[in-house]
Amino acid sequence: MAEEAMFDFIHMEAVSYVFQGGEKLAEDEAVSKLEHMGFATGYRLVERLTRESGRYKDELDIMKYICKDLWVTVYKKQIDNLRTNHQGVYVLHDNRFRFLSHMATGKQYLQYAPRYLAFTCGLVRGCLANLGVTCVVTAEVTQLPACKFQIQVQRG
Amino acid sequence: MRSSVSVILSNPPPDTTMSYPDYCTNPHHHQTLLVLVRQVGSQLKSRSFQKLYERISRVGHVKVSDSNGSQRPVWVTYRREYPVENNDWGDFQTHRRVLGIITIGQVGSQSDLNDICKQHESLKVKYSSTLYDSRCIILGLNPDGTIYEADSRNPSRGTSPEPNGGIDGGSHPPTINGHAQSTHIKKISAGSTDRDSGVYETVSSEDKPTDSDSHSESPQGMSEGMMDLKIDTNHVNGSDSGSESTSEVGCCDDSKMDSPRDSAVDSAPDSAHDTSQSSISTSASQSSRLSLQPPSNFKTRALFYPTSEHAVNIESQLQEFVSSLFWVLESKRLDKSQEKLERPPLLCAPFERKDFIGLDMDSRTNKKRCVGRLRKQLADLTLQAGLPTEAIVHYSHAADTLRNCNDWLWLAACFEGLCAASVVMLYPNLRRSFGLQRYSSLGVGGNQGGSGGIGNRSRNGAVNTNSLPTGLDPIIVKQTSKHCLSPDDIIDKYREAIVHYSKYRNAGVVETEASIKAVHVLIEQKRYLMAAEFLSNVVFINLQLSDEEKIARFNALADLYHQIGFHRKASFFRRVAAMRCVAPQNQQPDWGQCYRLLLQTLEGYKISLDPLEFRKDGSQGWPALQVQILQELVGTSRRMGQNALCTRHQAFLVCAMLPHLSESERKETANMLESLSARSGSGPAPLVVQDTGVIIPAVNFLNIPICRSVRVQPPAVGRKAEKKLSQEAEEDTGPFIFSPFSSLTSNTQRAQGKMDFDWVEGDVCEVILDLENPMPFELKVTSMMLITEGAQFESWTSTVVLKAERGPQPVTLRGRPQGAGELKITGYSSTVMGVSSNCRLKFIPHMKIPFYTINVVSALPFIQILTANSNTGSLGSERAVSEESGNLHLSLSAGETQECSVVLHNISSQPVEEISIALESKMDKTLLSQVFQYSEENIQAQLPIQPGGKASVTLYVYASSDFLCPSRMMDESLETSSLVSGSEPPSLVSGGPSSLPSRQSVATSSTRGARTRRTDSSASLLSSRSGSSVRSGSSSSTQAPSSTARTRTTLNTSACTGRTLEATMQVKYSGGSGLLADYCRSTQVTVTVDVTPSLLVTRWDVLPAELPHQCYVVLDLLNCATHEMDLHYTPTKHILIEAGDSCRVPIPIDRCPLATLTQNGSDSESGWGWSSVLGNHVASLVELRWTQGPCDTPGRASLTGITFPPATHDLITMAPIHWDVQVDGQDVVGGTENTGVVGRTLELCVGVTNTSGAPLPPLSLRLTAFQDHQNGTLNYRLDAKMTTTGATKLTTPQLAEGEEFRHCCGLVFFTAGVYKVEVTCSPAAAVTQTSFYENITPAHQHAWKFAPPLEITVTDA
Amino acid sequence: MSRQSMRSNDPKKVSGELFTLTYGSLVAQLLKDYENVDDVNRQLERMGYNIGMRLIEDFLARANPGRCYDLRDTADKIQQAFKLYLGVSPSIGSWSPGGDEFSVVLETNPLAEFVELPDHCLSLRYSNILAGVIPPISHLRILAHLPRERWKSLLTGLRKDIECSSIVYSHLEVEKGMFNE
Amino acid sequence: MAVCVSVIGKENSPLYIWVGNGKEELHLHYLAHTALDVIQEKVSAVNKTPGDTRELYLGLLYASEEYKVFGYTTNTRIKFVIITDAANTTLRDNEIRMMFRRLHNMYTNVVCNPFYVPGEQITSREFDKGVGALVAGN
Repeated sequence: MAEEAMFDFIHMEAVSYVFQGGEKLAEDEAVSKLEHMGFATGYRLVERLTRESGRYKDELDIMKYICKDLWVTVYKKQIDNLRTNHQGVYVLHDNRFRFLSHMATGKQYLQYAPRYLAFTCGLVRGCLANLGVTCVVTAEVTQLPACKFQIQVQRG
Repeated sequence: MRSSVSVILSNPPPDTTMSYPDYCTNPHHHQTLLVLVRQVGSQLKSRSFQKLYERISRVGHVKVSDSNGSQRPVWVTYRREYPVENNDWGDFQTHRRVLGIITIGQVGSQSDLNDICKQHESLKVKYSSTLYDSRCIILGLNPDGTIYEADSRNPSRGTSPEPNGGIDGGSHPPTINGHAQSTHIKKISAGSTDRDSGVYETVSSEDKPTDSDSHSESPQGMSEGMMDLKIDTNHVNGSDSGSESTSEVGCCDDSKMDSPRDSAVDSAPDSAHDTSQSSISTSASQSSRLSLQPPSNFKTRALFYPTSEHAVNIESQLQEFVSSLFWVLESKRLDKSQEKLERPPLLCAPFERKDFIGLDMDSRTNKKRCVGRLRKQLADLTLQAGLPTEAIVHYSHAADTLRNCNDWLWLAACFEGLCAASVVMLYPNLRRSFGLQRYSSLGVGGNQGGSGGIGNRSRNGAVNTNSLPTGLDPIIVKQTSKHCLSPDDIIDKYREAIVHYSKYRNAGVVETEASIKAVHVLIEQKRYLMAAEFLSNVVFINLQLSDEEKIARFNALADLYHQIGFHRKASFFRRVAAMRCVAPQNQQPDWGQCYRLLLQTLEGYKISLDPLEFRKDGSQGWPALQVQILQELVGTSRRMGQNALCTRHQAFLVCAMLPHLSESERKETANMLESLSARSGSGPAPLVVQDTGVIIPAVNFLNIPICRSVRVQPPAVGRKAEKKLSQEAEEDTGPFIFSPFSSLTSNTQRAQGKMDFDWVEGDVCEVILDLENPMPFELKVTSMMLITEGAQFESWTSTVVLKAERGPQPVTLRGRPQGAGELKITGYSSTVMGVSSNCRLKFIPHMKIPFYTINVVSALPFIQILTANSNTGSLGSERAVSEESGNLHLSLSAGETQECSVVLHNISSQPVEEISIALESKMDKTLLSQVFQYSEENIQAQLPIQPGGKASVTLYVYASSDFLCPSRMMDESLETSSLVSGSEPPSLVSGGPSSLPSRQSVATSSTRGARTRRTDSSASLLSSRSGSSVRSGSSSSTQAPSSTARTRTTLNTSACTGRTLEATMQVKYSGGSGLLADYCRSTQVTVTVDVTPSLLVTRWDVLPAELPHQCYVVLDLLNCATHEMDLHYTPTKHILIEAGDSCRVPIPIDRCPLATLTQNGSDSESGWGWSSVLGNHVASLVELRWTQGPCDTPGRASLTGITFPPATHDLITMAPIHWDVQVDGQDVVGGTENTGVVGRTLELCVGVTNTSGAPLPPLSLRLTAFQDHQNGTLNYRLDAKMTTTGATKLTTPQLAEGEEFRHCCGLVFFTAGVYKVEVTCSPAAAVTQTSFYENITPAHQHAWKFAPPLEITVTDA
Repeated sequence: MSRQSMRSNDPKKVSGELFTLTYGSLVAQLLKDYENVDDVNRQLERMGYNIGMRLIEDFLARANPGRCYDLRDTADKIQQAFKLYLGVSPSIGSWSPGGDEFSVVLETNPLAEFVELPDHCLSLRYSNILAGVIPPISHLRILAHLPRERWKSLLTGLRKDIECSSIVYSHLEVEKGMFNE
Repeated sequence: MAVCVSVIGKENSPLYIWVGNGKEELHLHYLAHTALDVIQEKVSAVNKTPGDTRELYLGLLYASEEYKVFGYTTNTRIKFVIITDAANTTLRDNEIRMMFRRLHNMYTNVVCNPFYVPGEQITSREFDKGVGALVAGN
């Protein structure tokens, strides 16, 4: 499916631009740039995607949407596992995360993994933000290409 | 839900309708007894009425145990006024009947009393159709009817009325009489109840002639009541015994009464008790007073109280009153329920009556109708009587009948009743919440924060999934489920009722109220959307209303909308109401009310009049509407004549709405603001709207202009205060203590807004703001000044004009710290468009730092430095040195000395008590001290420098320079070359005497040395003999060309083109309080000295002098100044040197004693070490002085740093030996002529004495004779011409210190002529390298000669 | 509950939009990073080039396109690639007489679908990345540039077509041109 | 057709307002503004009332004598309010629904413009044109 390829390419470009592109940036600054791009994308994307769907009745409903529809749209697969403590923390497991799949499995490139997660974190945060859920999204990789995203909803 | 709006809108309803909807109505009203409470008479203050009214309305619920002993709740609604028209609807809905009246009045005189009684009676008449009973509370009378004087009673009362009541009621008149009366009047009331009802009957009989018996009864009833009251008053005046009896009567009278009443009397006996014994105690005190008589026609139970405080038993009185009402009601209910009339009366709503005129009452439907209506009324009564369940049954039956005969109006009423009854059961707490909500909504009115209302609502809004509405507990549902409506049914029934009502254009009010009731229920059920529907229906209902009624209506709607959480809608109606107040067609516009209402709308439009608040949720709200509301506020407040408020609002409009205002709008709003503020300047203090406690917070123009950055300026360099540093620290910290680091540190320090420099008390300090003007016109900001905390600070206002829509423009605010300590700059105040505001940094958006802190150092003196060089001019011609750092520029010719005075002028108000001056320069210290000199003591002596005073430091500047031509270090070869040239024939020709002999010759070949010695000696003699300056001058002049030429060459090679000496004079000073805090200031003068070359020693040499202890230092001097110089090279001798000329001068000096050598030079290994020692020796002895230039500027030069090659050392140093030469026994001194004769022996004795400090090793002594041909050749071969007897070459033994060695020999000459003998001694070869020599001379051949060589002229015999 | 309706909208289109939006945020970021618009244009082209490099491999793998012998083939392949990756098929045209120059015209430019260029950076060549992509995918030293005025018109939303015109094809290297196995 | 079309942001402040006739403008503003109450209530009601009222289209919010006010809310808390002339009875509910759909699409396009900062006033020319067409009923 070729459009996906384009998305992957542009994402890679974004990553490489932020990291070795232009002026040398501090790692975290670079990550935050990526995250921001993701945010902007997610915010807009969700505006389009939820056009047709009905109103979501609550947070969990929204999370389900993220795991199913959004993930399918963006990564052509569903989130493999969603956990929540019902106090505003949701953990999304993706056993084979697309942006990591092209990286060699194993520990070798582990330290580069964050670069390929930042955008997605932003993407998720953007979607949720636009759906009225303000939150912090963090990602963590223990074993490539699996990774899990943690969503910490900010209440009040 | 409306059937046909248009119909109703089309033609206005007739006036027979009730015109006064009660917007506070509520389903529970159906269940209540309506009591009218009125203020009567002119005396009573509305305050005390209000107080009493509140007390009364607290008695809203009374429990009565009915005939069959079960408790009945009786509810009361108290109203202050109630239109009679509404009362007319009493048949339609019985809860609309006024059943009781309570009047409250104050009397000061009989007339008052009469007045009150009259009013009361007239009221009774007014409502007579429905009235059951009434009370009249009269203040200002003692129970006995005597006038109550506040002052006399005050003490006892002041102590505490109610304790009295508590401890023993007996001693308390009012209570007694209260009770005493109550007992009596209970009788009356008891008696009168049926009579009142009789009254009722009679009155009602007017429209219903069916009643018969009432007429007979009523008059005696009247009389009895009257009579009773008379008795009452009588006995109160008369003896108390009477009172007892009557009370007895009262009691027994009571006891006679029939069943339903005695329950009411239960309370009587106990009250009767205390009266009996208590009344005795009091009677005496009151006997004397005159008492007021109520008018004869006053047939009401009156309660006398001195003041409202005394009305302690009023609650019990009310209870009794209410229960009496209840009993009447109950009896009527029972009658109604029992009676079985075959021709039931037709009850009508007021407007119906005419419709039924001439209608056949016997028709089946009408019968039904009558029955139905009666049943319905019965239901009403039942509900009021506290039996909702029964009521429901009645209602439902009535409903059925009425539906059958299409009596829509009454059906609707029936449904309403049904709902009411159900509500009473389902939502008992609705009654309470109802009161509460109204309260909250009012509260919302008060503060636009609107805490109360929204609070409730939002909580209600929260998810509530249980199907039962709140306040409904299952048990009730079970037991009542039978007929009681379900929550949904209630609403449906209400809807239905409303639909029916809407068919009758006269039922508008009822419809309205029904809708409102429904709304209350819906609120209880949290079904706000539907509530909204009902409300919007209310809006449609068209009523003939006066303006203020309309206003009231919109207000009520607003409140209700508020309660259902539709704040925007609420505000909308609030605003409509507000506009109504001042509508053009309104005859007396009420701007005040309009304004208050507008204030209440703010919340709904998300406007908070506090700009800070507002900015927080600025994103919310609807700008277009917000702007309008604000403009209306402005307009209204202007019409109210509240200029301050008006200005404030306009200011807010400009400030808060700025982002949403177009350019033109900005212009006009601003203009308006200016014109307004011109009328009343608006300060930054919050305003309070009178008669609503609303506070309109200050508007501070944080965004006009926008402050982008604040830059606190450090003091000027010279004014900087420094911590006084310890000496060693002082070394490394230059004048710019902070400059290198501040840039680095400042960032971090700025972060917390802590400044890394100090301000000084009493100094002018500056802060620069970068201001941006968002307005499309030139903005004038007046009286701008800093706002500070902490240390005292006098900030000066300044006025600025900011260009239109221009990026940051710097504005400097100045001020002067008045005290030491920490100074916080928290913001600035400004006046823009006539509005003065305090702008706190912490409130300014995108301003990171809430405040800047600067440490203020206590006052320090400040000196200005003036310099003047005293040669050119005295202090008269001081020239001020620029404030921060003075500069003093001198240009001197080398060797010149100038003294310039540096004047320290204390231009501050603090005395200078401490000064330290330090010179700093790149030059090495010795040179520095050589060039600049000043006297520290002198300065210290001048302290302290008082304010305005001056102190001066004289700075001596010596243009030190290196007078020795840089080529002085010429190695031998160079030297020789130059010297060779020096001894060239031309020079000889050009005047032998002054020509310089080759030193080598001296050093190497003694013969040639001898020759030179003579010539040169002659030269020196010559010069010394006739030392006329002219001579030497001429000689120099003759020699000039060559020499100058030579010196030029040397000039070019050497860098003697002058130099610049620079040093800064660092003055640290302190004084006053600053000194104690040990701070100081430092200022500096930079002194630059351009040294122009003057004299230059191009070459130098040393020659032996005539006297053995002396030698000549011969210098080639070049005058490289631009003027002729008159050079003094010895105290006695001087010479003129043309500019650019050079000349050679011999300077006799004492030779360097060995002692100094051995002391200073001992350490030095090489000859050069020596040479420096010798150099110093020479330098110390030779000083060249001169005057030159137009004003004979003096100058001096020293030969410091001059050195001599080893070869010359022996000449400069003293010989270690002393010669003692004799020819034929006569001593030879330098230059004495000795004569001899050919063939005859001359005896020559040579004595050598060791004059050195140490024993001399063996020396080889040598006598050498020779002839000088005066042509540069010396002839040592004299074998043919002479011979010697005795040794001419021998070695002395070791000579002890001071020991002499003598040697004699004879000389025989063969031919006549001039002979010379050279006497030399040098260390014996064997011992050359003994330590001694090592000490005193480098390893080279020493030779000490007897100079000048002795000369013998031999003549022929 | 209309979850299904979500699915209903064409996944192809959606992921196309995803790409578009991502690209949008990227451009926005670039504009934030570089103050100079021309730098952005350059950077975009550079990125395009990199993408092209990756894309060509992918393209060869996916649609195994035949070898091409002259510029016309090249043009076809370019057309093919656009179709495959952007879901839009450009029309090739306006050949230069020398046959060494042609235009790729996109009727609809998926990149610029939603873009409305703010006035302060009208000189931005929003879709410049495409200009960057083409050279590498057509292994030719070709200079693809997008005429400024066209861009204005496109990006102010008047015309939704990109014109990647005047692909000047410097020297004949067709045999070692694109897509040779 | 419609006399007022307004797009209202997450924080209930207007992002875009089109008003048919100028003199009624402020009045229509008030209508749209007060409509928010109903919208809020309806949206929050979703959670309580059972049954599927989750459609984005909220239907008629309320009617005044001369106007009808319709509402629509997106999942992203953006509200659209369309006010029509009460006299205009020809307008079907479905047509209104379609208008909202179109409006929603146009809005999403605006948001998808990478240069549009969400929450700011909508100044897009495209959008203007779109609304023009919308209210013109074609």
